[in-house]
Amino acid sequence: MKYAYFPGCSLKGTGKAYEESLLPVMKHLGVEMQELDDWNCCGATAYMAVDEGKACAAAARNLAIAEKSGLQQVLAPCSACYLVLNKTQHYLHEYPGMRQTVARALETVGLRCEGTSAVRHPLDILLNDIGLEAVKQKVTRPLKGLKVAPYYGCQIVRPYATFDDQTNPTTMDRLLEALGATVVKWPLKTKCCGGSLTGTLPEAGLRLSYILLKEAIKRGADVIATVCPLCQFNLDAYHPKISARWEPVPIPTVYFSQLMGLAFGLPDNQVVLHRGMIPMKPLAAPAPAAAAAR
Amino acid sequence: MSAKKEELRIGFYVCHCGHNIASMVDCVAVARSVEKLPGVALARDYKYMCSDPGQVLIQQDIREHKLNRIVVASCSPLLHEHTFRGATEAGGLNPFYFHMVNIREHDSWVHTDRQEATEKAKALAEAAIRRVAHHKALEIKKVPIHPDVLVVGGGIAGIHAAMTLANAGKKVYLVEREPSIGGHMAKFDKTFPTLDCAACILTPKMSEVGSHPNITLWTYSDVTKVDGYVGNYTVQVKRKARYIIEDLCTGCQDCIPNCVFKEPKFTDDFNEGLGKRKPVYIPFPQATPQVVVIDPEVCLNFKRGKNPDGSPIVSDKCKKTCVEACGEKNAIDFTQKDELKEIKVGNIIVCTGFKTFDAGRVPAYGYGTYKNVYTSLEIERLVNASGPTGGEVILREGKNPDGSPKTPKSIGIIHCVGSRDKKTNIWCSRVCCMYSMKLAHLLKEHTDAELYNFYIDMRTPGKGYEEFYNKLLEEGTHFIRGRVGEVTDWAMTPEEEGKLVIRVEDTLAGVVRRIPVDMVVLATGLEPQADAGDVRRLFNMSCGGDGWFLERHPKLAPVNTFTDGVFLAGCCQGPKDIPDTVAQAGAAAAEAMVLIDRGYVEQEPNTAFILDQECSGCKSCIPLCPYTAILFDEERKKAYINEALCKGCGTCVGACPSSSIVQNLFEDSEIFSEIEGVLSYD
Amino acid sequence: MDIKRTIKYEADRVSGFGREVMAVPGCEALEHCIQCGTCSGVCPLSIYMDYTPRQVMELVRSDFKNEVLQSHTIWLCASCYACTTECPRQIRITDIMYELKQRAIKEKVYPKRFPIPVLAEEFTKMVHDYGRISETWLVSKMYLRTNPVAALGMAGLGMNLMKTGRFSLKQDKIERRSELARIMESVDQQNQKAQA
Amino acid sequence: MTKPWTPRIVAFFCNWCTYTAADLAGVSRLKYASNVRVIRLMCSGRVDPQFILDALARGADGVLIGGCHPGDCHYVEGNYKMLRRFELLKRMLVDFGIEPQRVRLEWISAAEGEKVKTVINEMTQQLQALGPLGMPQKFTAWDQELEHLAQAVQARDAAAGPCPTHAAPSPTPEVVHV
Repeated sequence: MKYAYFPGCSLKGTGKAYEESLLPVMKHLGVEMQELDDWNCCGATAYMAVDEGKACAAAARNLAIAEKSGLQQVLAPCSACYLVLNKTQHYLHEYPGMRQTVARALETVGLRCEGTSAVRHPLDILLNDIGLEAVKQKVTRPLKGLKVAPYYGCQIVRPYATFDDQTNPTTMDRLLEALGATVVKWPLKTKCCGGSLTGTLPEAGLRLSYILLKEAIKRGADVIATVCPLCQFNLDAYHPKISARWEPVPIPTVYFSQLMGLAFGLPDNQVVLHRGMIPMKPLAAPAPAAAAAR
Repeated sequence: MSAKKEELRIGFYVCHCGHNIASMVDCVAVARSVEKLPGVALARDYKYMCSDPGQVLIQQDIREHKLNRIVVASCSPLLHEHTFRGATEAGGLNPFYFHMVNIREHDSWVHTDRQEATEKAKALAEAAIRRVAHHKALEIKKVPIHPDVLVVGGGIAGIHAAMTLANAGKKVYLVEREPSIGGHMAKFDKTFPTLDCAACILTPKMSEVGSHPNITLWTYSDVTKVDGYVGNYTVQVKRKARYIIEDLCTGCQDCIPNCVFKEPKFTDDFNEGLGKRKPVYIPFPQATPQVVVIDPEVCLNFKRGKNPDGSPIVSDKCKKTCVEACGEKNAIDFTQKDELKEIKVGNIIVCTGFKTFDAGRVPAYGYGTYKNVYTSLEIERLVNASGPTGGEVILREGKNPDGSPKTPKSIGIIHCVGSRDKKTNIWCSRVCCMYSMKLAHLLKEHTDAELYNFYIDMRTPGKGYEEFYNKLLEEGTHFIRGRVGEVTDWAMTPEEEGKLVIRVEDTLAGVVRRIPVDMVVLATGLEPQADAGDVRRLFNMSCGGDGWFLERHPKLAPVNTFTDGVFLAGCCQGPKDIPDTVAQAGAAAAEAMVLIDRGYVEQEPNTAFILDQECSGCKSCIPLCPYTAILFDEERKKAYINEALCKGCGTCVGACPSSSIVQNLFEDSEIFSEIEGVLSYD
Repeated sequence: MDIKRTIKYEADRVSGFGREVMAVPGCEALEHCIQCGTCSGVCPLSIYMDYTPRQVMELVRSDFKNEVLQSHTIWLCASCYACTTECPRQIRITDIMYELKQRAIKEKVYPKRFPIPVLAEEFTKMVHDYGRISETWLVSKMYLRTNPVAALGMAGLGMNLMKTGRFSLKQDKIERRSELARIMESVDQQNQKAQA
Repeated sequence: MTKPWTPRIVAFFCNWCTYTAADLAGVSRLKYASNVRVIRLMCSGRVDPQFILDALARGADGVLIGGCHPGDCHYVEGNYKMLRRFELLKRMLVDFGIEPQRVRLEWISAAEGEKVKTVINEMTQQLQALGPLGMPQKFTAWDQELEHLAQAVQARDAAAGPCPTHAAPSPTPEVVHV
């Protein structure tokens, strides 16, 4: 299995723990990921607010590069990138005017975007291409006793994802269970973390992150697992501000890929738990048999 | 034929239909243009051709101007062809010397350019003029009507239709899928807006049906096959094995307490899963017929798999205490098999009803996730004195400190669940506003709880309905205009702890609110039965895009279908309340009686026949006929058509390689001249 | 007591504004709005808005352009798409919000020193100049343009990021920057042509 | 009057589904192109391929056939019979040099007034793009060509003088119709 890999800006910046943990996990599962040649920023949500034509063209450049590379499946781990690339595909299919504008713009640099590539999320690939059975086979240190609140955030399931339910997604739940973790049921799975409002309008934005952290603790979670660099940033890096404004809500937020690395028994520098501000409670010692297997 | 010698004298009439046609088509210009065509003796335009004077005009012209063909350009032939054929006949001509041009539905109503619409009308008129020249005198066939009627579905619609017919002396077969008739109405506690008890008004009618000499009641039965046509339907009914001999069961129900299962432990569908029943059960106390049923899926006597024919294998594991209790009545028969019955009827009334929307399809409202979220039908059973709790409203989850079940102190009723939503059902289900208010009233009466109704628009169009709304306002029920965003169980404030929280925009106040409640009721909408598609095919009806059965005309033929002799009543045609359902059932019964009392139906003489000398005997046509109306004379090596079986589709005519089959009313020459006519414009 | 007249005259409407917005790709379904309020009911930020999302929809449809473009609502939308998913008329409310943001930026009618549009602008500029985003730089620029004092309050956050190795002042860029620039230019030209 | 050219469509609609749907389109006041002329038949199964050829030969630019959805035919399966004929006919039309888009078979149920409108508008647009078929004009042109040809041959024969036995073998035709 080989995928074109679109990391996006966050995975090279504040969200580097996502990339640092996802790449080894995928490699461990025998998945090849080839970083897209000279990719550019997808445009995220901010660009849409300025000019949707340019936003689509910028995103389409990436899709065009992917098509040129011959890899039809584009793996976009960041939720915003996943949404924007998907949205671009939809716009190009649904609106002939937009398709024309973008095609002409790409033509000036000799690129073509036919809209044939599929934009995929790692969760989609893990469950539907690789399969939970293959994942389970790689688990050497089951996350026994670890209570995880799966947090999907908004943009991977809404509004374009087809691989999971938009209101009550379960792909990460099933993945975490395969890793041996206990999944905490909570109704905030897909609630907004505040997005970029945590920086621009902290009173409104941070409150949403605060509610998530508070409710996860209340439901007995040890850790929150996320799929989005912005969610992780908001729930992790803003802890001091949230404690100062409301109350301390000390619960770590990690990427699901970090928990996978942990369960696969990958070395610490591939699990990169040290990137989080709130330390994760150490796991129970591995069962002797499992330890021997390692 | 002598008609060939006769000079063609066509009378042409173009109808203004008030402004309906005249505003988009220049009727005078059309008449003037047609006037010049060969064979046309006169061309007139007139305000309303279908009116009495319009018809009289045709009759007079036939006599005074010796017309021998009539063409009317007006509305759709499906609406008024019959009218004008009548006028033609009254004028002394064979009615099939008439042809109709549709310049309203197919022209003036769908186009926006007057000139183009006028040109189109001229071309269509010319086609008809050319066509009618080829028309022949035909005779209408009269086919006798079988006087018996089949009513499918035993809800209030089917009950009322069957009773109406039976009281008029007609023989009725009432077929119901469930073990008892009564339908959804039997589950209701009270009915809006009068709040009379549903059981009190329904059960007398049910038992009347059960005992009426003119009604053959077959419950626990499915219609499996329908053949024939208006007046002469042959229907196959499968009577599912209920393992009880209906004639022998007295309804004493002694078997039920004596079942080897001491406690009821199987899901009770009649109580919407809120109660339990045994393998041998009667759906509800007033069930009609008063005959028990044995559920082979759970009865110990059948726990041995299936026979090759699909029937369950009877085992000897069970002590059969039920049989003992039944004693010498001997009504229990474990070897009973499904039985196929064949009946002949002349008319069919379809009253197959609706199903309620599956609330789990709106995950944001938490049905299935939070136990204290209920559907409206569950609440109907919960407030019902003969329901699973004896009419006590208690929560599924949560106990009082003393361990007793909790009653809700605050209740939110969410309207329009599954309705008015493009993701689920786009239609308004019509009854939910009213039944939600009814439930609000009943819940208030039972619990004295704080009640909130969340609605998008309040729809109370009915006699006494708005007054009922007023009554609820007086009772202090809160009405919040806003579609609920979500129901969750996470608390932001101390008073929200342990409650279900409804988040909604109070659109009239213009604020977003969070309202904690103990119980949420989802006013689920109505949707077509899951097997409506199969039923539709069975009876050769049409469905609208939304899945409801389609009436022949939304205003003028609301209980007719496109198939003669098949009528509709009740919610299978679309959501409606009980008064409307009953009115429709009466109307359908009356429509059936029209046919029965007339005694015959007239059949379009559009059957096909074979020109003997032309037939090459290739047999291409024979397998094409779905009615096996085409036979082959082996001796003469010629095909021939049994006119009685021919339905007039013309498929064989279109396929005959030697053009030796002719369809009356749709002869090749008629259609070719029509093609020529419609292409006669520039 | 301060009192304020809230009446709207027909002259307050910018005739054709609603139609114009509804003609934009993604915004067509607005004409089917039944004002049920589901959008506001699910919106996590509706509680801070001057107009609820539902009211914005109606204001757009009724041509109240100035009210809409000057509202806080459009800037408070965090693009979580909850409204779009739940709307019973499948109106893409989030996309309509984007469209309104674009118009407000073009007409420069947002509040002064309001960080959100500034962030959007800086973001766009950075993509234009470098092809990629360096979050730390981006945020710093935004604070400098809107509220330099608050930037000081963010120092702690920066320290924490540095501690966990997530703070970088390196500006990431793509190789073929001219290629991206040409694409953008072409879109601009096409847009200008379309407007002309 | 120089009206811009618009395509002419002859439509054969079955009485039970598509004709009723067209009535519904009318009752719903949907608007569609005015260049379609509907001929009512009891069933799409009645459509003889000759009707289609005749319509094209007499100047139609396109032919539309409307029947009930598969499984919904009022006469059980007349629509299937039509479908089979239609597929064969389309192949033949291609051989004649007639674009297959000029004939169209659509399943339109009695409830689908909207579909009547979209199909007619769509087809009008497609035919507009294809341009006129102009069979009657072609027939005239072909007749003229043949006449010219015959005259030329006669003239040559006359010039060559009387033939002792047979006429000279016919020359290679100058015009080949595709």
